[in-house]
This record gives sequence, C-alpha cells and structure tokens, in this order.
Amino acid sequence: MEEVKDKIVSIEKPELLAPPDWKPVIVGILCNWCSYAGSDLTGTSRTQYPPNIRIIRVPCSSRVDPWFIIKALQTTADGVLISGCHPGDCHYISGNYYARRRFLVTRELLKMVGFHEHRVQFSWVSAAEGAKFAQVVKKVTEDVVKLGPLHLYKKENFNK
Amino acid sequence: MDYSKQIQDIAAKLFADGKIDVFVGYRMNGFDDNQIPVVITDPKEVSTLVFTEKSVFNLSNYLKADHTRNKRAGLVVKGCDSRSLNLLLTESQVKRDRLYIIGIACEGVVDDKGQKMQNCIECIVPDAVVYDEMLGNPQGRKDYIVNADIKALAEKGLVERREYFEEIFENCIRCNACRHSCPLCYCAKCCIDQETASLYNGSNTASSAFHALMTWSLHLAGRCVDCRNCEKACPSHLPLHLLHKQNEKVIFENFQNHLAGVEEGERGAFYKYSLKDPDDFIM
Amino acid sequence: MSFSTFVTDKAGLQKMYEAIISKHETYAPVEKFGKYDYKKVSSLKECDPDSPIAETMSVKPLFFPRSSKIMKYEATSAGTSILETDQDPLTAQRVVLGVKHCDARGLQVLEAVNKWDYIDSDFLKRRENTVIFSARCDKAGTHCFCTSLDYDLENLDALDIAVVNGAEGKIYLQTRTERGETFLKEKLEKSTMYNVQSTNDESEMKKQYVAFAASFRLKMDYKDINEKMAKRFDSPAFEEASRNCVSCNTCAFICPTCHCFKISDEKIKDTGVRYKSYDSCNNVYFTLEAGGHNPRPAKYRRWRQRSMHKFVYYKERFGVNLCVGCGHCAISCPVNISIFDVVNHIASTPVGS
Amino acid sequence: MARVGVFVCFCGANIADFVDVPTVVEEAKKIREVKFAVDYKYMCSDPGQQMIRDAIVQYRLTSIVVAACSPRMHEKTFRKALSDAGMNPYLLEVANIREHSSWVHQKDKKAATEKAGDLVRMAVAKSIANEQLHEISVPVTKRALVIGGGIAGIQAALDIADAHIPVTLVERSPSIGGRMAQLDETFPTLDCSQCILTPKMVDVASHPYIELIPYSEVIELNGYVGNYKAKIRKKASYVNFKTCTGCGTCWQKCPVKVPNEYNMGIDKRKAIYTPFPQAVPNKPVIDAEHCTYLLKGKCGICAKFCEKGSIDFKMQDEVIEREIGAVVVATGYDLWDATPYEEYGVGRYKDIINSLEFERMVSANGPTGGLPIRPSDGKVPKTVVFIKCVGSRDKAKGIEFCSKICCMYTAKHAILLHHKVHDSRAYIFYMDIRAAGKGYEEFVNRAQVETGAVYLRGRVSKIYQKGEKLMVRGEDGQLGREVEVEADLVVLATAIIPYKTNPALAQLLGISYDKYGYLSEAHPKLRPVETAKAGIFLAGCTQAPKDIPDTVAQASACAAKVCGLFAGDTMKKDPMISTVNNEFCSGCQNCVQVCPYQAIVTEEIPLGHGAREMRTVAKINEGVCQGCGSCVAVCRSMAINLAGFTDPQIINEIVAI
Repeated sequence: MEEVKDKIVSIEKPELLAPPDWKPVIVGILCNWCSYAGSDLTGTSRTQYPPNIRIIRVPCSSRVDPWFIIKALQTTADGVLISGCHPGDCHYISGNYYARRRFLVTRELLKMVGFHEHRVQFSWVSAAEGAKFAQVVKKVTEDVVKLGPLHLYKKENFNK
Repeated sequence: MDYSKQIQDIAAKLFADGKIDVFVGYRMNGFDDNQIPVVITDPKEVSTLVFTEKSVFNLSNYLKADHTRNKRAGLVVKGCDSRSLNLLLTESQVKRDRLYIIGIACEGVVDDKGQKMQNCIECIVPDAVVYDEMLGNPQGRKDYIVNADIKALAEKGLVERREYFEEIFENCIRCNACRHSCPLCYCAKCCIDQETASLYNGSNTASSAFHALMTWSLHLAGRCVDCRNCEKACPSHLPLHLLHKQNEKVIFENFQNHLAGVEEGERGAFYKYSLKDPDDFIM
Repeated sequence: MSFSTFVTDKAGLQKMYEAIISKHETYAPVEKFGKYDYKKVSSLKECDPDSPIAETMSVKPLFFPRSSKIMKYEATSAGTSILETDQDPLTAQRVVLGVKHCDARGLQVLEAVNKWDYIDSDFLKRRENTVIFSARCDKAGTHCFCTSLDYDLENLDALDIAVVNGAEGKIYLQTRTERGETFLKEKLEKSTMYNVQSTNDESEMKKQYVAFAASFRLKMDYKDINEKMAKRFDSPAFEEASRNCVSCNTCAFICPTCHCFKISDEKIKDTGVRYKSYDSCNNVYFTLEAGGHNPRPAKYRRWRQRSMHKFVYYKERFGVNLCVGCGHCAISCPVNISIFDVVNHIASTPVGS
Repeated sequence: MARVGVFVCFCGANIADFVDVPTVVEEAKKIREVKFAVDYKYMCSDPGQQMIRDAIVQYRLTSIVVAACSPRMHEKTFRKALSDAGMNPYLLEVANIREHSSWVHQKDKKAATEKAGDLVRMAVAKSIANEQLHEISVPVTKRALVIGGGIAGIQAALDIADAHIPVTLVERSPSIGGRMAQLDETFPTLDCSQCILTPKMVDVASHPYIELIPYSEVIELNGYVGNYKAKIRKKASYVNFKTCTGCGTCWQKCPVKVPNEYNMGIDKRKAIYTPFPQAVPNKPVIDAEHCTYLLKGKCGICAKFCEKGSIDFKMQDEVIEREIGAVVVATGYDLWDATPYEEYGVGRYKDIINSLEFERMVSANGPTGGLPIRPSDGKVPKTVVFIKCVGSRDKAKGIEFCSKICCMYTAKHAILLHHKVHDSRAYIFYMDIRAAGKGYEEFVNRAQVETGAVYLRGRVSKIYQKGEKLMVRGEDGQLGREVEVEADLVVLATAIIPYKTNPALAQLLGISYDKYGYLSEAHPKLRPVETAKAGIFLAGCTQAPKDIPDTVAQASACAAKVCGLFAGDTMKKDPMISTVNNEFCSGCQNCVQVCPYQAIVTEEIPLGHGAREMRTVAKINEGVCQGCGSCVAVCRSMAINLAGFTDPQIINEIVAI
C-alpha cells in the first residue's frame, strides 16, 4: 500500500488538504489482448504493485472513448491509466493508432482546463510485459499520490 | 466587402431558373446595422438579401434543418462556413447536387461592436473552399497562427488555468445553444441527451457542464472550423473557442497539419491515423 | 398599509448597499465574460446593481435554480433511504440588488403557477424571504417592450423597493410591498448615514417613468393580443417565423418566466441525487413519449406551443401573460429572433389562412 | 429489477491466503441488486459450478458474477455452467480477484480485500447492464480458394479436395509446381524433387474437386468468412488451351529467345513456352512482353505452324468471379538480392552465383545437364565455396531473421557437388549449423564425412578476383585466424524473403504483414495457421521461411482448418460484435473509415414512418465484425454499441469503483 504522507494537498486546489486516510483510486482501462493479458501475467508471476488501481477490460484501446476518461474523472477516479498494445501489435490491426490520436488530444485538453498531466496517463503494455505493467502501475500510483485527491468537477454525491 | 447586389441577382436567377427551392442568406435585422440569417422561399423576398462584413452567422448550420435538408438550396458561405459545409458533404449530411453555393473570398467579419472577429484575424482559409460561384478576390491560404488566448493560457500556471475554467463551467447554464448553433452538431440525438450520458449528467451543475462541454469539444476535435457560431449563441458569453482552438492546435501541430474541412472528402482528424503520430506521451 | 417614498443621492445609496451587503446575504449582478449574473456578493465592488439590461441574466435562478437538488438518497440491499431533501431551506432573509422591473415582474407571474395545483413551497419560501431592490431602469433597451404588456410601472408590486433616478443626481427609493416597507424602515431607523429623507413629492419619479416609457422602440397594443393569438392557432405564420430558429433553447433558459423543467437522477455507487433542472419546450425531445411518439416533432409546432403558452394558455389560466417584455430572448438569440416581432406578425396575419 | 448472484472463489489458497473472502461476500451482499452471495473453495470445480446452477434456479437470478481468476482463464467454463442452468451465458461477468488482487498484493491483505470488494462491485454493476446475446450463425459457401500453386498450395488444395470440398487453385505462372519444381534432390533423404512432386501436380490437374486456374492472379476479395467473393484475373495466354495438344511445335519454331526464369536465367526459353517439360497444365503461353507479333504485329510463326489453330493473338485478360468460403494463401518465397554485399563483388564477378542457380545447374533436367559450371568460362569448378547467411541474420545489411533452410540445402549442395564432380572440394563458411529436424543432423554429418567438405565457422570478409580464380577471404573462427580459399565458384546461400507482391496481396485480402513482407499469423504459437481475419489461412513460406516437410504440414493444417470451417452448413460466431441503432445513426460514415475489417456498409432507410425520402445509416456486417469497438468510440451519436462492452456496461463499472 502506498503510504500517504500526513500533508497532501490537491495539486489543482492547493487550499484543500487530503484526509489522513486518503488513498488514491486509479481507474485502469486495459485492452483485452495485450495489456489485460500483461496484467494477468503480472499476477501469475506474482510481481507486486500498489493496490490502488481498478481494472476495466475492453476489447481494444480503440474502444476507449475519451468520454470514459471524463466520466472517470468526474466520479471515482483520482487518476486514470489507459493501456493498449504496442503500435503495430494491435490485435485488431490498427485500433491503437486511432486511440493514440484521441488520447493525445484528450490529454492536452484536460491539461488546459486545469488537470495535472499525470492525472491521465497512457501506456503500451504487451502480453509479455508483466513486469512493465507492474512498473507502470507503480509509477502512476506514485504520481497520483503526489498530486493528491482530485477535486475538480466531481459529482456532488461522490464521496470516497 | 459588399456583395449584396451580386447575391440578390444570383438568388433571383436561381429562383427564376427553378434551380432552388430555398435560399439561405442574410438580411438586416430591422433595428440596427446588424444582420440576421434569412431563409427565403419566396422569390419576392430576394431583394432583402445583403452581404457585408456584418454577415457573421455560419449559414451551413441551416442545412441540417428540416426545411432545407432535403430541398434544393442556395446559400452563401465564407471561408470558415465553406469548411463546415465541406465536412457536411463529406459526412453525407447534405448532397452536393442539391446545393448552389455562393462562395465568398472573405475579408473578415466584425462583431456587434464593429471589432474584427478574432477568428477572422487568425483566419487561415479566408476563401470558400467549395462553391459554384466565387465572389471577391481569392487571397489564398494563410499561415497557421496559434490562437492568442491559447498562447496566453499556456503561460499560466495550473491553478490559474483551473480557476479560469472552473468559472466557465460554473457559468454554463446548459442550454445547449452552442451545440444547436454548431453546423457540425447534426446528430439525430446528441449523446449528451441520451440516457447513457444523461443518467449521470442530467443536472445543470458545473460538473455536468464540464462533462457536456468537454465531450462536445472532443466530438468536434479535428472537425471544428472556428466559425464561432457557438460563442455567438452562448447566452453566458463563455469563451468556448478556447476548447476548440486548443484541440485544433494540438491536432495541427501533431497530425500532419490537419485542418478541418479544407480538403474535399477529408474527414476529421480522429478518423484516420499516421504511423508517425506522436508516441512519446505514452509509457 | 401605506408605502413610503424616500429620496437620497448616489453616495447615500451606495453606503446603504454596503451596509446591506455586510449584514445580509446579498445577491447582485456580477460580471463574468461580459455577462452579468446574480451571485452572492461580499462587497459592492464585486457587483454592479445598475448592470446593462442587455447583458444581465434573469434573476429567476435565485428562486428557481437552474438545477435544484430534490433529494439525496441511498439504495443498498437494506433498502432505500433518503439522506437529504430540499437544497436550501432559506430561513434567513436575503436581499437582491439591481433587479430589473421586468425581471421582478417575471417572479410575480411565476408565483401563480407555483401556487397552482402543486404548491412549490421552495419557490414561494424563497420569494417570501427575499427583499428585492430594483435597478434604476431609465432607458429602454433595444429589445425591451415591457410597457406593451399588462404591466404598470408606477404601481409595480413585484419588487419590494423601487430605486428610481430623479433629477440632479437624486435617487428615489419607494417601498412597494410590506416586506420592502418593513425592511427599509428598519434600515433607516438604525442609521442616519444614508442622506435619506422621507418625501411625498413623487412628481419627479412620475416624470422619470414617463420619460422611460417614451424611450421604447417596441410598442404594441397588447389588449387583444390574447384573443388574436388564440384565433390563429393554425396560422402558417408560425412556420414562417420559426424558419430562422436554430432550436438552440437559449430563449427558454434565460427567460424570466419560462418554468419547464426535467427531473434527472445521478447515481454513483449506492448514493444518488435527484435534480430538478431547466428544460425547454423548444427541445425536440421535450415531448417525446416513452413509446416513441412525439406530438410536437416539427419546429414550428414547438414554436407555436411556446408562443401560445406565453400569450394564450397562461393568460386563460392565471389572468396574466407569461411574458414580461424583457427582451432577453431576442438579445440572446444567436439569430436575433424577437418574440415581440413574432407575436406581432402572427397577430396581424389574416385568420384562417 | 436485476437479481445478481455473486460467487467468490477461494481458489484453494491462491485467493483465500491474501484476500479475506468472507468479507468480500459480505460487501457484495450490501449491494442492492445482489440477491445471493456465497464463497467456495474452487468455483470452477463441478460442485462449484453446481452451486451456480442451483442458485440461478432457486433465487431467480438475472445475472451472475464469479469472482475468481482471470476471465481469460475460466470465462468459458462459467458461461457453460450458466447455459446448463438454462440461462443466457453472456449474463456472466467475471471479477478477476486472483491475477488482479490476491497475487499482486500479497503483502497487504486489507488492501487486497478492499480491492477485491471493489472488483466484485464493478462486475455486479456491469452485469446489470448485460444483455442476452446469442451466437451468430453465418451461412457458408463451401469452396476454398488457394492462392499459389507451389507445394504448399498443391498440398492444401489436394487435402481440401479430398474432403469433397471444391477448391479453386490460382497460380500466377503458367504452371503449378513452384520452387519445389526447380529443386534437384531434397534433404535429408535426397529424393528426387520432381519425382515426388509431379504426381501431385498431375493429381491436381485431374482432381474432380479442383479447379486449376493457372497464369492468373487474385485482384479483389470482398465479403467475410464463409462468404467471400474473389475476383481473379486470367492473364491472356494467347493459346486456346481447349484445342492445344501441347505438341511443342510452336516453341520449337518461335524465333524469340528470352532468359529462362525456371532455370534462373542460365539458359533461354522462347517467347511462346511452357516453363518446364513436366508443367501442369502442359500448355504453352505467349509471353506478351517479348513476342514479336504482339509487340510489332509481325512474325506469327507459331500461329502458322500450329496445326490446331490454337494461337489467338486477340485474346484479352479475363476477370472471373468465384464465391468462396475460405482462402489459403501460399505465395511462397523469393531470394534476397545480395547486391548490398559489395565486398563479395556480387554483380561484378560472374562466378558468384546463388543457391537456386546452383540447384538448377546440378539438376538432371537443368540447363547444364546436371553439371555445375563456371558462368564465366563454362569450366567445371573444382573448388567451390559456399557462403551461408548471406543477408540472413545480418541486421546491418540484410535481414535480421534466420532463413532456416540454408544450413540443410548447403549440406545437400556439398553432397550433390561431390556426386557430380568427384574430385571437387567444397568449403562452407557458416555462422552456426542449425540442423534441427528429423535426420537433419545426420545429414550434415554425412555431408562432412562423405564429401570431405570443409566447414569454416566465420563470416567472409572479402572476395576478389585473382586470375581466373576468386579469392575468398574469411575468418576461421575455430582456429581464430584468417583463411583464404582459392575458389572456382562461389555459391551464396542468400536469405529467403516473401514474394514481393505480398504486401499488396495482404492489403487486398485485408490481413496484416510484418516489416519483411511475411504475412502475419493470428498467434505465433497457438494459431500459426490462421490470420487475424477469419477464414484466411497461411501455408508455407508466405508466413515464414520453412523447409518442405514443414510447408506440407502447414498446408495440411490449413486444409484441416478449412474442412473444420465447412463442417456445418453455417458457422457459429461470437456475438460480441457491434450493432447500429438506426434511430440515432446520422449516417456520417466515420465508422466506415475506421473499421479495420471493412465490416461496416451503409443502407438506405426511410426518413420517417412511410416517408419516401431516404436516409443513409450504417450497417454492421455480422459475419465480418470482429468486435474491436473502434467504431463505437468514434460514433459521436452513440448509435453504435459493442455487445458485451456497451457504454452503459463500462460506465457502470467506472462509477461503481
């Protein structure tokens, strides 16, 4: 478990202090053929990583509508990780190329409206890269812990 | 820039030749020197048509309406308007053979206060890209300029930007005027209004506004032609162009200088890809 | 009960406003992106009680919020329980500064429907606990036509305290309701710093009203407008008039009298919030039935509904027009459609054509 | 209202040791829609599955959540359990609490338990939005198209046809046979290549279920698995095959001489020719690029001498269509052009040849009558240097991969050289000897012992001419010194690469290929025969370098796949594909753009009820859609949804965390 230090502020709203028992929630959206298989490999090889990520399976990174990211940020997520096959390895030939374009634009737009760039991160993890998946999750979790809780445009009834 | 006479003549001739059922143009609003769009079905009204630097509204928006969608229509388009019209053609929303397009080599239009609009100052494609007839002297393609507001925003800190945009989303009243006045928002039912989305964002709160505006701007990313119909329609005067200009900048700089609707038959930036697209932001 | 009139000057009025702001929960037009909206203020510097009418939003959201929380609930296997209801009970008195006459009149018009078969106690309570100071309207805007409707400037009781410009920098304060009378009296008793004098001379105010009434560009004879409209339900003029409309809904969202709303649930995990939010009859989905049938699929039908509701149905039911002539719709409309022009045009078309 | 059953697995100690399973069950029970929750030691065991089946009936459950191992592991097992209980199998959701929780958070049981609880909550939320899905049946056209008439194509065609399934075999050259027909003897048994191949070629020609279309190419493939439509262009042969007897008078009389491709250009053929004497079909074609009559309108000697009048100079290319259900691609290989090896003098020295040229020389029906000669002076070489890995395993100049067969055929060449020129000596420069295969190691040993071939481990650094000889300078890695061999002939074992038209072919077939041009298999280990596009299979060197046994094995595997595909009248397909809601579709066709399988077409529907005006909407071709969801994400109006991964399902998951 990532240790939460006693004074963590939300980077976008420095006036807000994180509660002492705050634990970040990271929404991970993984493509079925590479990254989800890679995350399974992380499990089978018992590589440990921080427990803050909640994984959602989609068939391909091209299935990820930027809308999902917005939705996650509005509700449950302090951070979002989206992972797919390496370029050229897409199970569906070209899905990740389309996804890559959308991700770049979404990321830059979110950055402009005041989200820290580490709130939403992307990775290519192949089915063989169990160790890389663990590293990616570790990095994203560490980043988000540094950023503190996300308080932007949250739904009123969201309280975790 | 005054093509009122020419447009009146062309429209009259089109009606006389039986080539069109409706003509979409501008007329004086009747109380000050500003203009409003007009949809003409009666040839007698042709004399009310005007076109000057006060002809601001993007008329291609009217092509998605019932009374023009399946009719033979004549309309006037400036550079930016023609780009959105081009996209409507590419995305099969209107049929080219039903349209008679009067293209304008636009010298820029002015807002209510007589100031040249920002999008005209930064205009890249002043001449109509699709037309049957061109009025004015074509000026050719201009260089891409990064929007001044975007440049200024980029220099601000994270917290400052957040505060600025928080005000935008808080002042949004969710009337959806931006969407309805956008020529490229022609969906049968907007995703924002559909159950899947509205289930969590039906309210008019800042959070819902954030969701709606962000989704909207991403759906227009690589398609928005910067006509600013949305801003003209916004009752809260929100600087909505920021969202679009930011996307436009990222797309232009990273995806082979893509500009929406400039080339015939070219779709939005999200419907194609290049192997050379940036990859360095991905772990 | 008799109401009183006072006279003061700009400095006095400002001092009084400052005192009110420091004491009460006060709302006033605050500028953002060139548009004024009524927001809670903590000093007079933040706001402008004399904001230009063309750039000021309606005061309606303070009484009928754009989105109000009906309730917050929790649903688990143990059952469903309501955690909170009623967004703001509003028990303390609050003050709104700089409300346009027409806008205040809109609230009065709305009271009728809120007191009708279902009593919207939230709306009524909010009105009950709010003291409204009017803005100093002295020149009609381009799209203003409030005087053309059944509306008496001189005896308007929709606002609590009328603030009117007089000659030579004089400013008249006139109480119009009991609430206003009590509030203002109490203020004036406590302090003498506002240069306020009681007066019986209303002639200057009257002169001001006359000048104001003369400044209107738009004028129409409203007396038989309801009858004329009612006869022209089938008029093709609706179709013609609606042609320019882009169905953007702005008119309804900024209208001081429109009160259509929708109910939506936002549920995350076990907790949900039920909101009541603005909607517009201009929206094509407003009348869509669950079975898929839409009684008002065409734009002109929705248009007709909106016009008829404002000038026929509401009048029949409550005796007043659901339009106060503020012109907000025409100002905000991206293609400058004015309901004044439309109604006038329709009323002037031959019946049955 | 939804009634969800939650089944949490201990997986022995795998989950239970690191996740507090009873707590997970208690957390699940708090969710409003959960009507039943239980844990068990092994949910995938028979008793475990029985618990699910019983609970479905007893608690009238509408969807099931199993919290256990990865769905990639046991999703199918549990789906079957649902079907057995009479429930739609797609109402199952699996919460992966083993790979994603217990195994990766072994040091923090509290956090792992909390996470497992969240994963269950997400799966429950998703399952509420699950819909009943039904496997899709697609009708099948029972005819296979085999592209390429080499040994891979021949074998696949014969095996498929033997199962009484019609086959259309398309070959680009005038005769089938391919590379194998050019070989002399084959390793490791030294069978005569022609002797074992020609009977198969004849079988192809005479098989009632095989339609052989030589001298033609596939130019278009539309449709989807089971329902493809192929367009094949038959190149004009200018010879009427129906009347031609193959007597041979025409090519004897033809005055035009052209380098003979079959013999690697060592000798000449005529402008009207059959590639080799045993060609199938044994009918000549006219090479339009060289025929004097076709180029200049004069000559026509062949027509004058043809007794049957079979020559038809007016013949045109013809495009024919075939409806087929599956495709086997077997386009074979080509040799890499070794020109980048400047230090070897490739192109400058005539006496440097490649292995196929050597193969033709030593072949009994070859241009030199089976004797290797020096191209420069026609003398029989005494000292022959063979250089392996020319282009292969050389990232800098050539290609990174190993061509796999060169070790073996070079050993064979050494033996053949020894057989043909008894007093010769072979020097073989090699990097490694890769002789993995039945009898292969023995064969290499035999080459060394029997022929006295000198194996030198090392790269050749330079070849230069010295008088008539070629001096080959290289390194003997075993002795660690430089060696120089005075050679009469140098044979390069150049890398083998896919046929140059492979990328174009892959594009027209809609399958992927790698950077070398090899067509990509669906999975390198478990689906080496299939491509990512259903119904298209790969055989032979079009997929990767292979020797004959491997090629034949893969071709037969293709045949088995094709036969399996055609086993029923319809095919079953996963129902997790996209669907279009016509009400919301605005017909922008952006989905058509992004679909990698061309699975989206458009259709015209009435604008409204009974309207005459039509509007365009997207339509998903069920047979083609593979369920990637690219179209869903680009559909702005949310008219498209992907069954099994719909927007409501994913959003439910996101907000349930």
